[in-house]
Amino acid sequence: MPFIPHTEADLAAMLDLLQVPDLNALFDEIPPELGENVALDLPPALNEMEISRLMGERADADGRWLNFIGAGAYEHHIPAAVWQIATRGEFYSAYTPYQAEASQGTLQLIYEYQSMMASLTGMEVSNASLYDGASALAEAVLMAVRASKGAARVLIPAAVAPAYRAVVRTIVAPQGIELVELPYDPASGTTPLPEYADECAALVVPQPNFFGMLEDVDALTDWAHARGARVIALVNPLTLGVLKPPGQWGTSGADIAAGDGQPLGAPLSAGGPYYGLLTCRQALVRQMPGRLVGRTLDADGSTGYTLTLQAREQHIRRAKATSNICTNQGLVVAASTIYMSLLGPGGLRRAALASWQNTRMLVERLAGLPGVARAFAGAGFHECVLRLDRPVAPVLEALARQGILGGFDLGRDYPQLGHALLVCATETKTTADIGRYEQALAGILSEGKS
Amino acid sequence: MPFIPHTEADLAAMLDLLQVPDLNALFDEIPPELGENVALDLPPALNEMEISRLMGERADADGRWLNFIGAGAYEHHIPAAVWQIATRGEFYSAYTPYQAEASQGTLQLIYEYQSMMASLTGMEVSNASLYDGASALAEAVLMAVRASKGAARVLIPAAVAPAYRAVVRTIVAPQGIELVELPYDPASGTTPLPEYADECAALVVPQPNFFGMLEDVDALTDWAHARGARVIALVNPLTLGVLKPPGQWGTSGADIAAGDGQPLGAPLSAGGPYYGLLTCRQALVRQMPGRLVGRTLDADGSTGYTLTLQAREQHIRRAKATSNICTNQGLVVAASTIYMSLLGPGGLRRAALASWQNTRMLVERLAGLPGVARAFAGAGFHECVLRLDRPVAPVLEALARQGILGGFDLGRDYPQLGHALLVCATETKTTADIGRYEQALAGILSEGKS
Amino acid sequence: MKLIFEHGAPGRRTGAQWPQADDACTGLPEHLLRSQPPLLPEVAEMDVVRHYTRLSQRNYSIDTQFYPLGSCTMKYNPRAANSLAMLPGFLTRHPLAPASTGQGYLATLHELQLILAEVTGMAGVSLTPMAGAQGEFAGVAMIRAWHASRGDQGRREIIVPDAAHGTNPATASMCGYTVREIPTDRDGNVDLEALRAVVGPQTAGLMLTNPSTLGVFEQQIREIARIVHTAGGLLYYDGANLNAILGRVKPGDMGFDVIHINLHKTFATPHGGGGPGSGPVGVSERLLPFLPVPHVMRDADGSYRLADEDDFPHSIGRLSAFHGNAGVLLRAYVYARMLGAQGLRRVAEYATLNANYLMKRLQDGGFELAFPERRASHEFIVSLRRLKEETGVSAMDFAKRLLDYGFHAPTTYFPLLVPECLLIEPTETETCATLDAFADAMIAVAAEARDTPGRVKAAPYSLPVRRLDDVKAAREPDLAWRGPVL
Amino acid sequence: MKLIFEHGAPGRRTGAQWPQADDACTGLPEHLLRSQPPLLPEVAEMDVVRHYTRLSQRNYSIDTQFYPLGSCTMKYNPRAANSLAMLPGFLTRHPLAPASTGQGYLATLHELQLILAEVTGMAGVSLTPMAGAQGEFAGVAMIRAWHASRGDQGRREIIVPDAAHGTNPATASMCGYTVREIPTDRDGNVDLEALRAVVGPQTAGLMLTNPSTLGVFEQQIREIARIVHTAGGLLYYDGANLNAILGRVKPGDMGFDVIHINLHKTFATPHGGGGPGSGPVGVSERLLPFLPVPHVMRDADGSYRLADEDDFPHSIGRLSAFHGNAGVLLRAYVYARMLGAQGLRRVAEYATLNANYLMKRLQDGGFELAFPERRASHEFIVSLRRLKEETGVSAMDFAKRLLDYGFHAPTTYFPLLVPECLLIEPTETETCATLDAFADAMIAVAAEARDTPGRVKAAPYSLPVRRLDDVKAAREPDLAWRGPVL
Ligand SMILES: Cc1ncc(COP(=O)(O)O)c(C=O)c1O
Ligand SMILES: Cc1ncc(COP(=O)(O)O)c(C=O)c1O
Repeated sequence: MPFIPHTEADLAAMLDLLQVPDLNALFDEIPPELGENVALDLPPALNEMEISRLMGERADADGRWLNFIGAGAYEHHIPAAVWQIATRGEFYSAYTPYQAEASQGTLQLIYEYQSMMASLTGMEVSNASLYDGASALAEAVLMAVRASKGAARVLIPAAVAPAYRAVVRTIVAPQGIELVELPYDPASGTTPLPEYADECAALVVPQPNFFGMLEDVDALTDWAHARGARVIALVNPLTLGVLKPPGQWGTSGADIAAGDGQPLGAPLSAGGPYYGLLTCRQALVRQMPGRLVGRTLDADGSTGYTLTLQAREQHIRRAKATSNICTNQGLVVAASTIYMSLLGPGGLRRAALASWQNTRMLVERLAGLPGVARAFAGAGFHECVLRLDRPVAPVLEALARQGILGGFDLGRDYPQLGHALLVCATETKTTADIGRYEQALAGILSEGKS
Repeated sequence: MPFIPHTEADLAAMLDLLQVPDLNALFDEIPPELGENVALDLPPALNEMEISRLMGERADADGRWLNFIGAGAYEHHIPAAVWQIATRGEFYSAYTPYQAEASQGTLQLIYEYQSMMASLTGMEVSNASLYDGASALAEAVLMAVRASKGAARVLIPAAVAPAYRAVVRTIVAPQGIELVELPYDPASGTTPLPEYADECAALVVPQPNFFGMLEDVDALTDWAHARGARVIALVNPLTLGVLKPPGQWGTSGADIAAGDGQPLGAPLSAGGPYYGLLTCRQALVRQMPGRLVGRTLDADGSTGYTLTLQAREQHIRRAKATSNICTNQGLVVAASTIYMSLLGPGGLRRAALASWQNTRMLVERLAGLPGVARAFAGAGFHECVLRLDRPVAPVLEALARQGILGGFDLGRDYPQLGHALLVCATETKTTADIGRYEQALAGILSEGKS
Repeated sequence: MKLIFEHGAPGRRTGAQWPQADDACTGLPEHLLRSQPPLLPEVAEMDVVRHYTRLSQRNYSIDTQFYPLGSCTMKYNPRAANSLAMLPGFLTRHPLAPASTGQGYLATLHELQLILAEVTGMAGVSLTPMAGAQGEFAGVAMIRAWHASRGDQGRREIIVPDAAHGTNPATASMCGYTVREIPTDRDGNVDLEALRAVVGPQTAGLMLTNPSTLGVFEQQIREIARIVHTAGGLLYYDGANLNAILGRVKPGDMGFDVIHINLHKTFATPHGGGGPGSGPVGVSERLLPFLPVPHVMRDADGSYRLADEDDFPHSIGRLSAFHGNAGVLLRAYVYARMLGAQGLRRVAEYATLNANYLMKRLQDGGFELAFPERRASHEFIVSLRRLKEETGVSAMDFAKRLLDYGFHAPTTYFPLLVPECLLIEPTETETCATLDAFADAMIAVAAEARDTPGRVKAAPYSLPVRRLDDVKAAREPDLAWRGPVL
Repeated sequence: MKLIFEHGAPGRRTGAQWPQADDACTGLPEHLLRSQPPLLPEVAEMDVVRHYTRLSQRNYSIDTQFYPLGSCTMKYNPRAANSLAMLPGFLTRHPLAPASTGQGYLATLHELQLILAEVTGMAGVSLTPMAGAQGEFAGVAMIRAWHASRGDQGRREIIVPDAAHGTNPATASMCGYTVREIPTDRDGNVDLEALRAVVGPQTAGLMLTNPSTLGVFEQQIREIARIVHTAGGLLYYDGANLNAILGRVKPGDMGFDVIHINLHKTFATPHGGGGPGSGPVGVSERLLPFLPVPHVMRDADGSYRLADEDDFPHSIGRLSAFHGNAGVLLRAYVYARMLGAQGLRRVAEYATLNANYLMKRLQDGGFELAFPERRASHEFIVSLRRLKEETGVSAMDFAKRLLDYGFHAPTTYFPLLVPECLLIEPTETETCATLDAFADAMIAVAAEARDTPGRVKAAPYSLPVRRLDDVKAAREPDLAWRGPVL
């Protein structure tokens, strides 16, 4: 019996103590019409060897690709130590640290995470994670609206990732919050100061934005604050090794920062598990969703760590909680904390710069090909929109036949951009990789011509 | 500086305490003619990301194969828990447990290993491992000769793996020990009772032998004992889930058992690290090479474990030690102990039986093809010699082109066997895998004909 | 223990981890750059390995201790699931890579959808919710969308029993509903009269778990379903307690319209010290169009792809940037396949056996059960109300003292309606010997509470820290290290 | 802690690990079968995971503690080396698979051979020895083979300094030689007079490590080489101390003919609680034909293969069934490549810096150095002779008490010629702060020894067990569990 330790003798002794004849008797409170004819029609059970072979074959079949897609999930090098330590049984198989004294490992780690993330974003408080970047942005919107006395309306640029906007819509719609989309400037690919006069609770400011372009975060922040709106920064935390942290945007800094922690140690893994980062100013801490760990003292006066300010959470406040979130993305946070510790400020800066430099090289090389041009002028980070002289999908397919994932086709989400392709090169790409892409693309484009 | 934690400030402070100007000064006792012009001509350093890519590409390039080679290294399923736990830092990065109180984890584990291996082989004492099966056999030979008052001569069947015989030769030759090769019976592939009258210290008895055939261990053991020679059993420990343990061979049991622990949890890994198992009767314990862990009490009367009987070893006895071995194969033993615990007596029996049954199926199917026949009659275990109607090498090459490693070519080591091929199918092979081999071979053999 | 930051020194670095890059930012606008480095640790690789290895040893976990935390299903997490989910082919897959490059992965997810639908008796499943609470959100949002699709706009209430998990009312609120709480009767069942009294044309639905968080099976479930359905509401199943009924009853058969499942409980994916989880939602036929996207579709040619809003225009939409916690889903699939139909049914049987056995042992040992007349499902409740009155030792004190005995404590103070309660869930993966040892420890602590209550109240003694000051933590929140005190 | 066996019960099993097989043995001769199952544990998977996870926590290790064990080079083992050596492509490779299917693997080994040859200044390297001692065996066997090849049969002695590691004399014996021990002079150098006295036509060679195990560099090494070579002997280098001179001196330049290297020391592969290690041997030009097989050859077409006796008919032969501890070699390669020339040289520099710094700190703290006038190499010796005389506290007591301070103890009672010695090797991967903390602990224990010697003599107190009774262990050997006592 996989994973069930009972022997025949155990079973007999246990039934005996319970004075029941068999296991069925333990289910005698279930109405017979519900329990009697249940059968599960499932594929046959496999032992570990068999499932290993099956999964190994499936994983192999999916192959290895030279990947230039970013668009919200980034291929970075993850030091080997990260997951070797994060998957240690004591982290992997522990529950949420409700019994603090028996969970100091997880708790101190989260406290360290909160410290790192707060400093990285330049804010005072970080929670212990939310599900992912998109849902973290949604929670940030809810938080800003709760904190605001005025209109339940939030401005969100079209230069925020479409999937993020979709998630925000799903999550905030039932509470009647209005989302106003702000256009981007077709020349620069960035968000101009809004021409919007009505009251609103918050403005979302992405940095870099979905096109990889750098927004004028200072001006946008000051614009919003001048109108009594809060500023929600949406950031890629890896870029904060180089870019100005939200806490320092404009005159007084953003109020809330959200983003996806994936670039900091989580593998691409087909989209998850990643984690949502959420930080804010001290003043907003009671509006914060999710768990918080605090440092305190024990009965002997020694330092220890514990979950705190739980009165915001569903298990205490129930219908009035700041969010329904309970389980978060703890293990990924553990990995990410180890990642940040390994890279340190200098390594993180290097990872960001290398990604930026590689993307610059990629864009220079590709945009040098006939039929390819940059879509936007101005400064970007490690993604960039290219405009092709023909539909993107067939080009991507042709690249895939050469083992290259050439980028993300923007056609569906931004039809007005024409044949637009979002490309990304992180520090994992070598000059040779970029050359390979360039050559493949050159070949495809010239073929199409003849 | 990879793996060196010193900052500039650390360096300065440390040099300051030492009152030297620089690091070079610390090497001022080295004669200048030796130290001054040293330069290392090495390939450029790679960071972790770069070496990961390089190694990943090399590992991938070597590909995946459907493997039917055994011949001393066997592809068995290794439960995922085995190496996840064995590579925990506390096992992985500890030294030999010289400070017993700080090494109870490793020590108790070895004690458990010794208990398991002793019982599996039916002997009273197991050491904590030697390097591999071949060198363990060599140590067993040395041990038997040391324990014997008579001739430094040992009988070793030709049905022992050629590589094992070669290693024994290398290791025992400098001590002037004579190895006498015993022939195998060309019909049965097993070792007949020796027609050998001279005094000798020991007889090696392989079970199963290199051809996968089952020797008549009882008769061989009694024959040797009747002549005052000791019996060294050479076993595949996995088969001992089913086969009679050496301790019960013949009237009084073998005296020493050796073998390779690889089948019990070590991956093929291109040949190592595996480990050599060595067990013996109580009476021979002081001749035993390698480490031994004993159970004892601590100052409070609690149970604990410690290295013991070290007076046999090189660090105490120096030139008079039972062997020069120091470092052994500890981590593989840890993995193996976890493996044996996971399988238990029942699982080990099943693994052995499944391997045997699969090999039987393979042999039936292949020997059913025209041009293929079994080389030997009689009972075998999970390897078998087939005789082909043509040279083996080109057939193996043709199989490899179809992704199949078809077995081990015996031509070089046993030319007298003709076109002989040693095949093996463990529990990892499915009926479909065996069918794939059969079809491929059928195709190759019929092609060759036309 | 020191913080990781405190192991650092300015300029210390992990040479092998620094990518090669030009350190200059020429080309980036100066005013958008960081002026001060973030406060990350400056340590060497070994410091990191040593620090977090040692930290990990300061945890209780399933891999080291019995962890009978009620409502959490702390069972063994098969190690194979971890290694198989972390095969390079899965880990390196970009979520936006074309479906054609991920047929192995998508086939796995599709099969998991079918397995979960079969196990729950539902018509369709979406794997995208990233935890139980997000599954609940998806479920209640679908209830809302269904009513809206019928033009039925007046339904503004969700009914929730008082024993419900906090995420249930919190979710209802997030979905814009008013929560109506209804009481539990003496036997742990829903108070039908109370239900009848609150149900009506304003009722959008009822959220329930069965067996309830009180550890007993709600026998009138069909009647409850009838009442809610008759009033036009839908029935939501909180799947946290599926471990109790796997293969023995299907929520679909009980009349539920929507269900979420916590894979990180019933399907043995690890809790990871707080996540990640996964909370797939299943629905009956009529709610299929509203399922969150994406989910995996098998096309006529046998190929798999992710279906989105284009395929399901009535979907409640997306819940995550990509497609949920893929790595958790792979682990659950491995688990489900290793058990098969018979194995899954055994889970419920032995989880129930273990709970009833431990309950009986504790009852015999003098503990007061919350529902002594009922069978335990996979969990049960002990109330220390009497002990507290007699000795002053609270459920919290009791829990802390158990830690000294090498056991993680049961869930305390949940469900809220049972005073001084311990909610105990042993799961099917523990041996009878472990249950006996735990029962003995419980009995020993109870004796201590009578003999030396002060000793219990000041517990624990043998953990890395003594009892922590929660009040101080909340009153003077210290939520981040802000650099060395100079 | 219980033994794993004691968690078991007859008939308990790990369902997921049992291969499908017919349980009958029809077809196998009855008299060759086992009549009773072996005494292996009958436990569930979780029991195994829990037991060994908890056992692991009862170890000190590099990943958890400072481990200044002299002559052992306990430095950080990069985690990347572990994951890269365990890539499926390497793990699943059968050792007898054709070379054409393993060019990636063989190229790696070939490069490692070149790296080691370059670092040691030798002409060729074989990677096959499975630990240092086997490397020694190979080396001495080659010395023997070389003399034999010249018809020089009378050389029956190997000279070994008294400070040598036990494997040196043991190896010489295994190779059929008589061992001649020579003393060390007051400064830790070989006593040249004594050497001259024993050297002669019967001398096959001298085994030496430089820096010696006394932690000092043998300055007269060229003279020693001259003496031995002139007498017709060869010079063997025990590479255990290579960490001290990597990139700063090459043994080949010192005049050594043969060398073994402990990859599990200098090249940071893990010790694994006692192995596996790897002890490649390097030789000068004239010994090339004798190298053990197999080693990796690069053919003219650029392809790699394993060379064997056919290529090297004068080889001393095989030392392992296949080609040594391949997985360890991969780890060493990863390490060497991550460091490069500059990084390897830094290893020696900072290992030496750390040793000298710690030596000075201890000297300043009142400890008696074995060689106060000498530079430390990567390690150094403190003698507690005086402390023992004054307080009765022995080096062993001292070591045990250090464990209570959270440090692994230095090597005790080796080299044998320094009374009550502690051989201390901090390695380059430890911070100055750790060295300071260790020095403070040493000083504190010394103070304790003076103030409360009884407390030190009964240490340790805070480990999983108190001081163990070694005498009982040896007098009444209990080497295996033999089943439950009925
Ligand atoms: C009964 C019940 N419902 C819902 C949840 C919420 O699940 P999650 O924590 O995955 O969001 C839990 C988990 O604690 C639970 O026990
Ligand atoms: C100086 C010296 N020589 C030789 C050896 C033997 O190496 P191994 O343990 O790998 O056999 C050691 C290791 O302990 C050593 O320190």
